[in-house]
Amino acid sequence: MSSSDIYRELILDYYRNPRNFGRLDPHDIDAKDSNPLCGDEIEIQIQVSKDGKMEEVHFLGKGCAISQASASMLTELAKGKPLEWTKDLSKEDILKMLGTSDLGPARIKCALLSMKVLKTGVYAYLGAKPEEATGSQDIDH
Amino acid sequence: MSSSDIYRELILDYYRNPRNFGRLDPHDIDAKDSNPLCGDEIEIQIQVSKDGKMEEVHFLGKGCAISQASASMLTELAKGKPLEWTKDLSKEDILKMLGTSDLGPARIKCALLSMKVLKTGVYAYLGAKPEEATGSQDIDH
Amino acid sequence: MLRSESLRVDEIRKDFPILQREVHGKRLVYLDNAATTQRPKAVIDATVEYYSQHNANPHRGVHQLSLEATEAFEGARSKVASFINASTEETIFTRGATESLNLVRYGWGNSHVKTGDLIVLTMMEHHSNIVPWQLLAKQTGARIEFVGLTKEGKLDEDHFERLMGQSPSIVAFTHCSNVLGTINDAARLSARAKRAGAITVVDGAQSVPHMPTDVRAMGCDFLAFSGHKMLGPTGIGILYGRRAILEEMEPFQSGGDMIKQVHTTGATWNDLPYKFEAGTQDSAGAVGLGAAVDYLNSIGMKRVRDHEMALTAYALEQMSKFPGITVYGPMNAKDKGGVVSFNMGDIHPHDMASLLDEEGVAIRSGHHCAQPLMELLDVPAMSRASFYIYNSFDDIDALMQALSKARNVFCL
Amino acid sequence: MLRSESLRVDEIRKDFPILQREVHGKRLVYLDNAATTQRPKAVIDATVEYYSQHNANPHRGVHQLSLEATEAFEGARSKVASFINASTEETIFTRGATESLNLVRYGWGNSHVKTGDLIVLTMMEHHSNIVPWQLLAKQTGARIEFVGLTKEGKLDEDHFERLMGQSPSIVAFTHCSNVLGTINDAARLSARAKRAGAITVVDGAQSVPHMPTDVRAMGCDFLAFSGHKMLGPTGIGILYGRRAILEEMEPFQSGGDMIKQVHTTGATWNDLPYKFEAGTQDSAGAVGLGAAVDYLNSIGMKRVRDHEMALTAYALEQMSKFPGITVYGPMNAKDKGGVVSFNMGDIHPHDMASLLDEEGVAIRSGHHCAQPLMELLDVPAMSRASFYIYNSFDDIDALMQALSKARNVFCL
Ligand SMILES: Cc1ncc(COP(=O)(O)O)c(C=O)c1O
Ligand SMILES: Cc1ncc(COP(=O)(O)O)c(C=O)c1O
Repeated sequence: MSSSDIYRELILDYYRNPRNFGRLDPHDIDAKDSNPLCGDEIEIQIQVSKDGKMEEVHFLGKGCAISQASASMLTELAKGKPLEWTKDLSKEDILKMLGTSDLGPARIKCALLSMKVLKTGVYAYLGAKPEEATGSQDIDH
Repeated sequence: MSSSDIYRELILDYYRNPRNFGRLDPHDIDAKDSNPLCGDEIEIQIQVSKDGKMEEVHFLGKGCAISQASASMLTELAKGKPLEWTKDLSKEDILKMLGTSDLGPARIKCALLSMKVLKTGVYAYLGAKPEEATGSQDIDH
Repeated sequence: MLRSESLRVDEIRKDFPILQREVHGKRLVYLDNAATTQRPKAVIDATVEYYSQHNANPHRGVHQLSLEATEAFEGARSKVASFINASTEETIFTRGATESLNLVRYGWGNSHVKTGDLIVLTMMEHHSNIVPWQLLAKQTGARIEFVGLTKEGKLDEDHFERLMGQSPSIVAFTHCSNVLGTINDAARLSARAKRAGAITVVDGAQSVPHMPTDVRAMGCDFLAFSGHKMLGPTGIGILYGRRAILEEMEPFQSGGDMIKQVHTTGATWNDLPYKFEAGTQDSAGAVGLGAAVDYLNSIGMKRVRDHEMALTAYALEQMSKFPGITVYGPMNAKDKGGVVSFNMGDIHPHDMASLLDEEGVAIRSGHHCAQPLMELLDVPAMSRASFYIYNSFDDIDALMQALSKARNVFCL
Repeated sequence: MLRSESLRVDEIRKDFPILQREVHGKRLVYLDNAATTQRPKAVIDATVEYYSQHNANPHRGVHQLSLEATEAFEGARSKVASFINASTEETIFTRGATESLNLVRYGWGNSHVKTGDLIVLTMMEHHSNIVPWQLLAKQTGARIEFVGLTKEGKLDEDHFERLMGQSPSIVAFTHCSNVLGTINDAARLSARAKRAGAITVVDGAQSVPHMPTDVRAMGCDFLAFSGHKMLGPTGIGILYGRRAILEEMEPFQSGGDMIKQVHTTGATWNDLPYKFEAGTQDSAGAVGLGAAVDYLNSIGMKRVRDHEMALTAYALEQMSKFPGITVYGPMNAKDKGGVVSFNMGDIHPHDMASLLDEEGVAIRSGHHCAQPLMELLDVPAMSRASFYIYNSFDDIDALMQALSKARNVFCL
């Protein structure tokens, strides 16, 4: 797939009109990371319900269209799901969410940054170490 | 000329039985230098006569056969000559003295070290700067 | 605008194997030359020949290969020295501009800079000409001031002048900015800094490859540059240093080849330039750099500069006609090297680089190792196109076409 | 003695273009491998291919070439890391063993060593593993002790043990001497030094190219080696460092690529290993080293070691039968690398090297960057023959024949 196809209206729309953007107060989970090579930054804040569901999921950040749209879509996807749901979340899920099958080594990190942040936050909340739980090199930068 | 030809009996003889080897006391001129790449060291001491002749010329040193034989031969050649004689001394004279026409870049420095020391000492004695007087890159290491 | 090329780009392009390849089925339009340039066949061949025929350690061996290697290595040094009008004793091989600057930090800075001393930098420096001085300042208690920029992206001369009034001990500045392209008047700044009592460190990484260089005319104490930005191999660079200052300096790295004698109790140093070249030399790198210098000389640095100036003028003209593009730095090609940094609408440079790549156009996106400048200009990142001898007006047309496409994709 | 080659030297020799050339009309017999090795076609080709197809700056670019360059560069790092059983984060590219050792001096030594601290070296170290520590000692007020040698040229274990009792802060030693060939038991020495509370710095310049290496089994904190001594390009080397210790270390050189963020007020560092790799990477050098590792792996390091051991045993045997030759170092090939240093009668090594060169035999003469060892053994210089995978029993026969000729010329 050519990279211009990635910027289908959908992604551009999320880039320009990000859903769930901005601080979420109060929150139970707050995690943040950046991609040092390109400067993309993502912070995710979550309100957790009594029964362990992600009731509200917000993000803040700056960076390229792919990182920002991907973060925004992910907040929508995660909202209402149980915390455990993040454990099974994979690179493939993110690509599917973005409506693409491949992004190439340069841009895949942009797309996966928000997943990495989400997992880091949720695992920390659950008291597990993120490294053990994710087990995948792909989400590292 | 092949390098084994250089080690004709003559050079070997001077290497093993160096003429004018050892300290010369008293002396009017004393100069010393070394070739940092191979470690050859030559020191030359000279007694100067009233009329500006090199009455006695001795050397000390250690190193390869070529550097040591060349130094020994040079002391013989210089003995009795006026100080000015060293000014005209050239690379060609040294090669002739050694009985060879060429030594190649690696060994020519060994052969010329004693000439460099001699010139340095004599020029210092005459109050001139060695760089100006020699004017040749060949004698530098 | 006249599209007159002062170089025969078609001929030159034939010398560069990589320019024959395609990217995503498109002709490669390589516009990332400020990051690294490509290598002509002459440089590649020189490396191959060195390894296939002469490879050995220079300087120490008596055997034939070692003599040939010494000749090749020192021959390369002579070429580079003449290229910048320096002597061979003043021409030190390093791994690149970054190591050259670190050599000055450690070799001169550690033993000369004291608490309260002033180090003057500029807001357009590359990280390699910032961080070594920050670490030196931290270690010694010196302070750093950054000369500001004008709106146009040139050095704020008044600010520079005011700082010179404070008698800095080091003034380090780039000859040509890798982001704005701004060319600083290195001779004038050096002379002024000298009068103020400072040593002058010029970062020539973006100037030496692109214009005639004369360290005597420049009058600086140090000049740093990299081989890979001037057609040479990766991993080799140069520090020029004025002889008098090199002689009084301490070595930086130490070990084999930079010593005269080593005892268990201490060591003495070799002559210049060897005192600063510890360890086995990168002889193949030096030989490749020598071949690059030959290649550039065969073109002529004056013509290299003229060619890049023509390309830059054309690019600036095209970009200023293009809606939504912001160009950073001087808008007159005479004032800048062949570097054009820009942004377009809300397209993040990272996305921009991807979109152009798809068209075969290679540019750089990001902070360009100049984060303080990004902060000053209040942009997180920029796209940058940068030119060299093998670029043509067609390449700039290809860039502009790719930019049109990007605008369409982003519906600007 | 059985002349059984564990390698197919004839086949291997075909891979090395330079071994096809003649010197003074004779077949080149290259026995200066401890200085630098030659390059197989695979290494030369990898360099050519990199420059002709993929050259760009790794890491920062988004465009296709930059991605390919990143893959090539990091791919090479992975190869080197597995070669020594390290992780990629612990495998730092440097310019060579000398820079690797200087990195430890500056990066660890400057911030950890204090007045009165003890640094332990050995009498068989190369200048590159002496001078950096002497400068560190001078700067910090630390003191240095050199472990002595036995008559056989092995480490004086009692002396080592006594020095360990003094709780040194650094113990730096060579894994294999470049003069005597002596192989030190790096694992045992490292373990002992650790118990004494020291960090351990192993100079692997002469061991990594010649035998299987496992940094975990070795248990050292640092291991330094050079690419050019293991079929790789000039100008590239490696510092292995244990992760925990690298993490707490200060950077050595600073500038582009080793930072996370730079502000006018200061900077933060990049992750491992990048924190220690300032400036544009020597990507072509890394790629060439990766190809060299592939080549060595295709032979197998165990077989490399066996082959060299067989050659060394044969050379030692021949030399001990030869009247007038003094060999330095252990006389059992099991105890040493493929390095045989010797002198013959009153022939100065410099003359010896010339005479052998005339027969096409390339050896090294001089102090071998080990002047303290020369002083200890009370010889001004030595001749040295050193072997690698492309050397055969015939090469040693050629050496012995050339030695006979030298003896005749000098009428011994
Ligand atoms: C034992 C030893 N250590 C260190 C070095 C230094 O290696 P390099 O000159 O490649 O930095 C060498 C080689 O010269 C060596 O033989
Ligand atoms: C202006 C400037 N200075 C210094 C450098 C550092 O050069 P290198 O990375 O080759 O050491 C660069 C290039 O990256 C540069 O553009």
